[in-house]
Amino acid sequence: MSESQTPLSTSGPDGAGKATDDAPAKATAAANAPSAQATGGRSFLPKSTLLRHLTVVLLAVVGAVILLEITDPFTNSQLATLSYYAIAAGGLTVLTGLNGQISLGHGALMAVGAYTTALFLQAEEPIALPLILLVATVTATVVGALVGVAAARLHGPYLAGATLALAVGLPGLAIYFHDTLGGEQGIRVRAPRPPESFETFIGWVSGNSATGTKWLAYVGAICLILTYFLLANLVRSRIGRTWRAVRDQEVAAELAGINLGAWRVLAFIVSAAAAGLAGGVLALVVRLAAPSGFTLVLSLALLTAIVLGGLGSLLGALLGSALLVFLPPFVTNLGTDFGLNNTEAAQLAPFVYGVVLIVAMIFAPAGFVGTIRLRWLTYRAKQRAAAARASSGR
Amino acid sequence: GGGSDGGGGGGGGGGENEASDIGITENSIKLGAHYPLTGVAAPGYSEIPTGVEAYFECLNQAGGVNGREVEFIYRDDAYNPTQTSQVVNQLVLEDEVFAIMGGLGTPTHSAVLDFLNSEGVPDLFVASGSLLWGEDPEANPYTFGWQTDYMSEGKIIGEYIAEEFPDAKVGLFLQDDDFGEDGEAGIRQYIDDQIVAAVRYVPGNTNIAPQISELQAAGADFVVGFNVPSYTALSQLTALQLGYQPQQWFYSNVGSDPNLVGSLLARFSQGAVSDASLLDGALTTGYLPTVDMTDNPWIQEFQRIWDECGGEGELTNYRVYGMSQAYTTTQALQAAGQNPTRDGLVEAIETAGADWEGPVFAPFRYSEDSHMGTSGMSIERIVGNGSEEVQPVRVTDIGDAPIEEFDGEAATPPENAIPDEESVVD
Amino acid sequence: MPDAHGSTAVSAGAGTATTPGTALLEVHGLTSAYGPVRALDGVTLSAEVGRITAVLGANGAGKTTLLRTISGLVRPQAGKVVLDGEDITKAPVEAMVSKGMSHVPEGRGVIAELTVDENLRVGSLFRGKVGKDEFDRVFDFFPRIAERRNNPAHTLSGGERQMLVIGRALLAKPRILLLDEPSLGLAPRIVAQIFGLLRQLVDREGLSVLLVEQNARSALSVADVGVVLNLGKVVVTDDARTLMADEGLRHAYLGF
Amino acid sequence: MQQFVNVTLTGFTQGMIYAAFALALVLIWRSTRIVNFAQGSMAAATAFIALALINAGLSYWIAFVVALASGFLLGAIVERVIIRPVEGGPELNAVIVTLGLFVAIQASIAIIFGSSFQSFPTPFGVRGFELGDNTIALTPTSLYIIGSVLITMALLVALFRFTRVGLAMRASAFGQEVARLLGVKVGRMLTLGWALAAVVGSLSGLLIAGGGFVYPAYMDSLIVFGFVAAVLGGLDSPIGAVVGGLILGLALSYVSGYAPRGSALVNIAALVILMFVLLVRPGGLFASSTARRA
Amino acid sequence: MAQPPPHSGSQPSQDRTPTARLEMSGISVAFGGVAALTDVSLTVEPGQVHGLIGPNGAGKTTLFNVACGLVRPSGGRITWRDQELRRLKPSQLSGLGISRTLQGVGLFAGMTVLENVMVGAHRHGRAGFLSALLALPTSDKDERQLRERAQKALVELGAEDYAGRYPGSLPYPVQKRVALARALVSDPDLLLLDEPASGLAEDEMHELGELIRSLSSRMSVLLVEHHMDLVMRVCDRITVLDSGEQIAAGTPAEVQADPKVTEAYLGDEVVETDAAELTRTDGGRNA
Ligand SMILES: Nc1ncnc2c1ncn2[C@@H]1O[C@H](COP(=O)(O)OP(=O)(O)OP(=O)(O)O)[C@@H](O)[C@H]1O
Ligand SMILES: Nc1ncnc2c1ncn2[C@@H]1O[C@H](COP(=O)(O)OP(=O)(O)OP(=O)(O)O)[C@@H](O)[C@H]1O
Ligand SMILES: [Mg+2]
Ligand SMILES: [Mg+2]
Repeated sequence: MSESQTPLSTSGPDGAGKATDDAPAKATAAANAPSAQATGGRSFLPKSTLLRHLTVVLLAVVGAVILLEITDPFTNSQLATLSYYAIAAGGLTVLTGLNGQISLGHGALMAVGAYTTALFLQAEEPIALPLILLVATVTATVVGALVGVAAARLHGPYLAGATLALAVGLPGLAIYFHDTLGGEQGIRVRAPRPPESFETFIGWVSGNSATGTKWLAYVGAICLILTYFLLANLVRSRIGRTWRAVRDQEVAAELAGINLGAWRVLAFIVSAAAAGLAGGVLALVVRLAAPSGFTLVLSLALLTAIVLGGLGSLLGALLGSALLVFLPPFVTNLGTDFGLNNTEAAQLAPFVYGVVLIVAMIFAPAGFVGTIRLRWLTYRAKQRAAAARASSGR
Repeated sequence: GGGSDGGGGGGGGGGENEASDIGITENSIKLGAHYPLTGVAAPGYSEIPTGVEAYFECLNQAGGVNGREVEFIYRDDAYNPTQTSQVVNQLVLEDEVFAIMGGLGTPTHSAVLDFLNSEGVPDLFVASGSLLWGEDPEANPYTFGWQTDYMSEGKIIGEYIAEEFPDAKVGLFLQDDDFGEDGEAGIRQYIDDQIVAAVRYVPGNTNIAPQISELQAAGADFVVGFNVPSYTALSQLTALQLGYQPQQWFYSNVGSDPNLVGSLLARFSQGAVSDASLLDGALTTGYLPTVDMTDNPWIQEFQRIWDECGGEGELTNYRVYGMSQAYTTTQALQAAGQNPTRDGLVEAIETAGADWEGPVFAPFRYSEDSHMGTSGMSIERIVGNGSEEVQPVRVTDIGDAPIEEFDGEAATPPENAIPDEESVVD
Repeated sequence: MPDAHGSTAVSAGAGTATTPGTALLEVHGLTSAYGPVRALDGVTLSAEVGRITAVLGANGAGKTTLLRTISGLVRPQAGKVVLDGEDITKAPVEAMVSKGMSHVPEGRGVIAELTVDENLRVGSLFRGKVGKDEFDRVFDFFPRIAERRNNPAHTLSGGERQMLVIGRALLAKPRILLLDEPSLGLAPRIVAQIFGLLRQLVDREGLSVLLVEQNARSALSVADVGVVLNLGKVVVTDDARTLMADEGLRHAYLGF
Repeated sequence: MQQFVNVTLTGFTQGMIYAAFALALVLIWRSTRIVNFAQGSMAAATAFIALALINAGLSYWIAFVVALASGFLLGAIVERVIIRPVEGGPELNAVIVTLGLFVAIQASIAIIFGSSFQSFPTPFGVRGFELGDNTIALTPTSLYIIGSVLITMALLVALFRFTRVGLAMRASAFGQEVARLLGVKVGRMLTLGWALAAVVGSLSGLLIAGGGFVYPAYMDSLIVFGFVAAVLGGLDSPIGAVVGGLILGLALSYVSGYAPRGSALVNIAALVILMFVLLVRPGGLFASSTARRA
Repeated sequence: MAQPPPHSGSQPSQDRTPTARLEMSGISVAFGGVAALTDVSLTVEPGQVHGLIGPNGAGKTTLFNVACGLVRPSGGRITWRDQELRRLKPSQLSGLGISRTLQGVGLFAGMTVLENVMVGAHRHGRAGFLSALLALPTSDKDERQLRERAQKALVELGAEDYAGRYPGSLPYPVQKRVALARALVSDPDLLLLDEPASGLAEDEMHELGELIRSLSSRMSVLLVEHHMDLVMRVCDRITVLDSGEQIAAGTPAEVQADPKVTEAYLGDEVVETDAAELTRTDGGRNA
C-alpha cells in the first residue's frame, strides 16, 4: 500500500496537500471551523458573534442543568471531572490545535492553578471562590507567559521535550518546598460549602438534594461554559485566525505583519489561563493538590483528548475529554461483568484505552469532529463536481 | 421469609436483619477500597487486596458477619490522587458501599479524606502510617488509622539505638515525604546528637549513589532507613558498589520485607550477592507476623485461608497485611451490631477497638480522642529469609508520649481465624 | 552489472525497444480521480523511443496527474500503463526506476534535509556503485550546484533545486524520463541548456521523454509530438510542428 | 574527594543509560520523524521475555540475544501494523499512536508477567573496583554498560554516515514520495528503522535492568530522561544523544549529591538544564544548520 | 474559468500618487563562506516597476529577504521613505507599507481562501484582544471590515468564487492569485513579487503583466521573474545580478542589449555546446 493512497497524507517538504477536493490539506486543520463566515448561509442565527455565542451559552446552561439533575450523583462527579479536563483541553486546543505548538506540559500549568487554589482555601477565612479561581488563573497565566517566552523559539520535538521536562520538573518544586507546598502528600483542599442560594436553586429546579458533589459539578460546569464561551470568541475572531496563520506558514504570516513570537506567547498565555482555571477546579473536585496528581500522564491525557476529539475544535476537546473520563470506568465495569476479578479488570482498562487510541488514530485520523467535517466537505465537493459535470456537458 | 439465622455473629438482640444503612442489605455488606493495581506503585501493593478478598471469601463461606456476606469491591487508582478521587466517588456514589477500608497511600487517600468525612462514610484502617488518619478525630470523625504510625516507629527505633548503640554514628536514609519526616522526627527525640547525616531520596529517582556516598563521607556506621522495599534493595546494591560497609543497617518496617527484598537481591552477579544474605543481620521493626514465621498460629491460619480461598501465587507479607486488615474490619462490623449503621460502626470502633486482639502485636489506640492504629512494635534482626526478635514489643504514642513495655500476651487466633466480637451498639 | 550500466547513459535495464519510433510507454484509457474529482478521463497516449512527447494543457488539465498515475503515485481507477511491453499499472512506485523510468515530480522534489551530494547519491542508490565521474558530469553541467555540493538542499535557491532534481534524474540513466514542468523557475539560459541536453540525449541515445510543460510554446519547440489535454481528456495528438501551426487549437487550449 | 569521584562515576554510568535510550529515539527520529513514546514499554517487553528465559534456566547471553531479536521483530511488526497507517499524517497522530502503544504494551506486560518486582541478573559483577584502599563506584557492570553504549553509538554513526542503507533510511524519512520515485524501498527502510531502534531500545532496557529489578513500568522514568537527553543533544545526532545523556547524567548526579535535599531537585534540574541549552541552541547541542526560511 | 477584469488605472478613487522610495545600497550577504550578495545597490523609485533578474542562485531572493528582514546583511544600508531601516524584522514590514509574495505560493493550508486574504489585511485590524475575547461589537465590525477588504481584493484578482475553498486543491494559478491578493489587501506602497508568473500559462501571464502595470499607479513594485517577455513588458527599470554581483542596470532595452546579460542569463547558442559537454561520453560510448 503506498502512502499516497491515504486521503489525508501530505507530501514532500513543501507540504503540497493532497486532500479530497475541498478539504483542508492537513488533518491537523480538519476540525477547524473558519473564523470568517465565508458562505453567507445560516441566516436563522443572529449576525452578531456575541449574540450567537450567548445563545449557545444559554442552551448549554439549560442543557447542563438538565443533565446534572437527571443523572445520579456519581455521574455528577464524573461530569465535574470532565469539566476540568475539558477546560484544560480547550486551552490546549488553542495552543496546539490553533497555534501549532505542542505541549506535553499542561499538567504542570494545571498544578500551578491547583496549588494556588489550595493555598488560598487554606486561609482561616478564605476569599470568595470566584476570586480564588481568578487568582489561580492569573498565576498560571504568569507562569505560562514565562514558559511561552522560552517556548516561542522551539519547534516540534524540541518543544515537546521542553514541555515534557516542564511536566516532570515543575511539580517537583512542591516536593522541594514541602513546608509551604506540602511535599509529596500535598495540600488538602476543603472545598467551600455550597451557598444557600444554590440549595434553593436546586430545590426549585428539581427538588434533589444539594450535595457537595453536586455543587462542585455546577462550579465545574459554570467554569467550563465560561471558558468555552471566551475561547470560542477568540477562535472566531481575528486572534484565532492569526494563530492559525502562524501555525500554517510562519514566513507568510510574518510578512503579513504578524510578530510570530508575540502571538505564540499569547497563545501560551491563553491556554495557560485555561489550564490554571482547570487546575483550580481540579483542586476543588479532587480536594487535593499533590505532585502525584500532576504527573506526565495528565499532560498526555489532555493531548490525547484534543487529538481524539479533532484537533483545533473546541467541541472536539470536549468530546475527547468525555472519552477520557468515561472510557476507563466503562471498560473496568465491562471487565468485571465478564467475570474478571478487580485486578484483571483494572489492568484491562489501560490496555483497552491504548488500543482505542491506536485504532482511533488509524481509522479517524482527524478525530471525531474532524472526520465528520471531512465527510461533510467531501460530500459537498461531490455535489459540486456532479453539478459541474452536468452543466459542462462535455 | 426467615432468611438467615445470624449464625456466626454473637450477642445482639436476635432480631431480623434489615437494610439498615447504605451498602447493607439483609444478607450483604458492601465494602470498597482503592489500591494501585497498575503503574509504578503496583508491584507489591497490588497483592494486598487479594489477601483481603481471600479472607472475606473464607469468612463468607463460614456465614459472613451476622449472616451477611461481605462484598469487597476494590478499584485501581494507579497511585494518582485524581484517580483516587474518581474511584472513591464511584465506590461511594455508584457502588454505594457501606464503608471504605484499607485505602492505600498518603497522597492518594488524602484526596478523599474530606469527601468521605463530609459524606459520612466510614473510612476504616487506611493503609499508611501517616499521622493524618488518627491524629484529629474531630476533623475527620470517620477515618481510622491502622498500622503503627511512622513517628511512633521512629521513637521506638531511636530509643533502642540510644540504649544499645550509644556510640554509633547514625546516618538516616529517608524518603522525602511525610514517611521520612515523621520517622525522623520520632528518632530525633532520642538520638538527635548521634545523627551525623540525614539524606533524602525521591521515589522514582533510582540513582541514589550520591545519597549513599554522602552517608559514607559523613562516616555513618549505623544507617537507619525510612524507605520503601525497592529502595532497601537499591541502598544495599549501591553500598556494595561503593564499598560502603556500615556496621549496622536498620530498616523501618515498610522497607524491610526480607522475603521481597531478598528475592530482589537474589542473583546479582556471580557470587557477590545471593539470597537475602546482604540483608542478613540488618535490624527492622515489626507489628505483624510475617510469612517466614511458620510457627506463628496466625500465619498458619492465614496460610490455610490463602490455600482454601485465595487465588494464584503464594502467601506473601502483603497478603498477610490484607488479611489482617480484613480481620480487624470483621471485628469492627461485628461490634457494630446486627443491623449496623455508618455512625454505629464508628462508635463501635471508638468504644471497643482498643480492646480487640488480633494478628497485630500491640493494641490499637482507638478512642473518641484518637483514631491512631496500633501502638507498638518489636525490633527484629533479619536472619536469612526470616527474622528473630531482639526486643519485645514496646508501645508508645505520637508526640512526646513515653515508650513503655507492652505487658499483654500475643493473641492466638480464634477458630478459623474468624473473630467473635460482641456488639457494642444497640 | 556495472558494465551494462556503464556503457551508455540510456541503456539501463535490458530494454528491447531501441529502435526510434517504437512505442516504449503506452497508456490506455487511464482514469484517475481525487475523491469526487475526476482528474484523468480515459487518457490514451504513447511515448516513443527517441522522441520527446510533450503533454500540454491548461492549469488543472490533468498533466501532473497523468505523470503521477504512470509512475504509480496515484492509482488509476481504470486503464493500464505498459512499459516496453510489460504491464506496470500495478507495479510499486519504487520499482519504476529500475525498469528504466525516471519521474521528476512537479515542484522541487529535493529532499530538503539532505545535502546536494546526498540527494544525488540517493538518486543512484538503486544502481549500486556509481562512478565518481558520473557525478562530476552532472556537476559540470550545473556548476551552480557543484559549488553547493555539501550544503543541505533547503539552502538552495528555487532554480538550483530544479537543477538538482534534473541532474539526479539523469544519474538514474533512465530509458524514459517523465518531466513535470522542468523549466519552472529556471533562468532562460538554463532552460535552453536543459532542452538542448534533452534533445541530444534523445537523438543520440534513444532516450524517450514525456514532457509536461505549462509553457506550450517552448515545449513544442523542443518536442517531436504534442498531446493536448483538457479536463482530463486527450483533445489532440499530433506532430509538434502541426500543433504549433494550428492557431485555433493554440488559442483554445494552449493559451498563446 | 572519594564522594566526588563516586558521584561523578555513578552519574557517568547513569548518563550512559540515558544515552542508550536516547540513541534509540534518535534512530527512530532519523528514520521516520516520529518520537516513539512506546520505546520504554517495548524495551520492557523484551526485557521480560529475557527474564522469562533466564528464569527457565537459560544463560544470560542466550536471553540477551533472544531479547534483542524479539526487539527487532517487535519493532518491525509495530511499524508495519500500527505506525504505517499514520506515517506521513499529522505529526501529533503518530504521537498519540505511540502513546496508545505505550499504555497497551505496559498493560499487556502486567497481564502476562504480573506486576510485581523481579530481580534481573547481570553477567558482570556489581561490586566497585578497588583502587588502593578505596572502592570506587565503577563496577564491571558499569563498564559493560559504558562499552555497549559506545559501541552502539559508533555503529549508528557509521550506519548513517557511511552506508547506503543509512542514506536510504534518511531519504525515506525526509521525503517518502521523492525517495520512492528514486527507487528507494521506503516501506522497507521505515520498517528497518523501527526494527533497529527497537533493538537499541531493547538493549537499553536490558542494560538498565541488569543488576536491578524490573516491573512493568520500570522504564517510565527513562522515557523522560532519555527523551530529554536526546533533545539536549539534538534529535538527529547519535553523538549528540550520548553527549546529552552524559551531561544529564552527570549534572543530575551532582545536583542530587551536593544540593541540599538534592534528590528532590533532580527533575527541576533537568528542566533548567534543558531550557538553558534550548534557549541558546533551539535545535539542541548538535543541531544541524537552521533552515532557510524563504 | 472566469478571468478577472484586470484592475485598470481608470479608477481614480484608488489612485494615490506613490511617493515612497526604497533604496538599498552596498548590500552584502554571506552564508558561511559563500558570498550570496556582494555590494549590491538598487533603488526602486516611487510608482515604478523595477525588475530584478539574473541566473538561478544569483541572489535575487536573498536580496528580497534582506529587504524583508529575513536575512541580515553583513554590510550596506536600506532606506525606505528616506529613513534608514536598521534591525528590520519581517513582521514590521507590513506596517511600513511593504508587501511581499513568496517564491511558490506559501498559502495557509488550513484556512479558506477568504481567511488567507484576511490575514494579509492583518495590519488593518483594529479590534484588540479584549474585544475579541468578549466578542464585543467592535470585534464584529472589525471582522466585517477585514472581510470586505479581503473580498474586494479577491474580486480585483478574479478569485472571489473560491472564497470558501481551501487552497490545497485549487488550480495553481488560482493559488497564485490568492497569494497576490493576500499581498495586495494590506494596501502597500511597495510590493515585492518573487516569480509571480512561474507555472502560469502564457495568457495568464499576460493578464498578470497588465495587473502589475496597473498597480504602479498605486505603488512601486520590485519584481523578480525569469519570464523575459513579461519583465521587458512591464518594467521601467531592470537590475541584473549574477553570482551576487550587479552586472547591469538600466531600462529594459539597455539591459537586453547588454552582452554580459545575454551571456550570463538569457543564453544563446553557447548552451548547445554546454549540452554537448554532458553527453560527451566517457569510455565505451557508442554515440
Ligand atoms: N491532491 C488533490 N486533491 C484534489 N484534487 C486534486 C489534487 N491534485 C489535483 N487535483 C485536481 O485534479 C485536477 C488535475 O490536476 P493536475 O495537477 O493533474 O493538473 P495539471 O494539468 O498538472 O495542472 P498545473 O498546470 O496546475 O500543474 C485539477 O482539477 C486539480 O484541482
Ligand atoms: N540560508 C542559506 N544558507 C546557505 N546558502 C544560501 C542560503 N540562502 C541562500 N543561499 C545561497 O545563496 C545563493 C542565492 O540564492 P537566492 O535564493 O537568492 O537565488 P535566486 O537568485 O533567488 O535564485 P532563483 O532564481 O533560482 O530563485 C544560492 O546559491 C543559495 O544556495
Ligand atoms: Mg501540474
Ligand atoms: Mg529565488
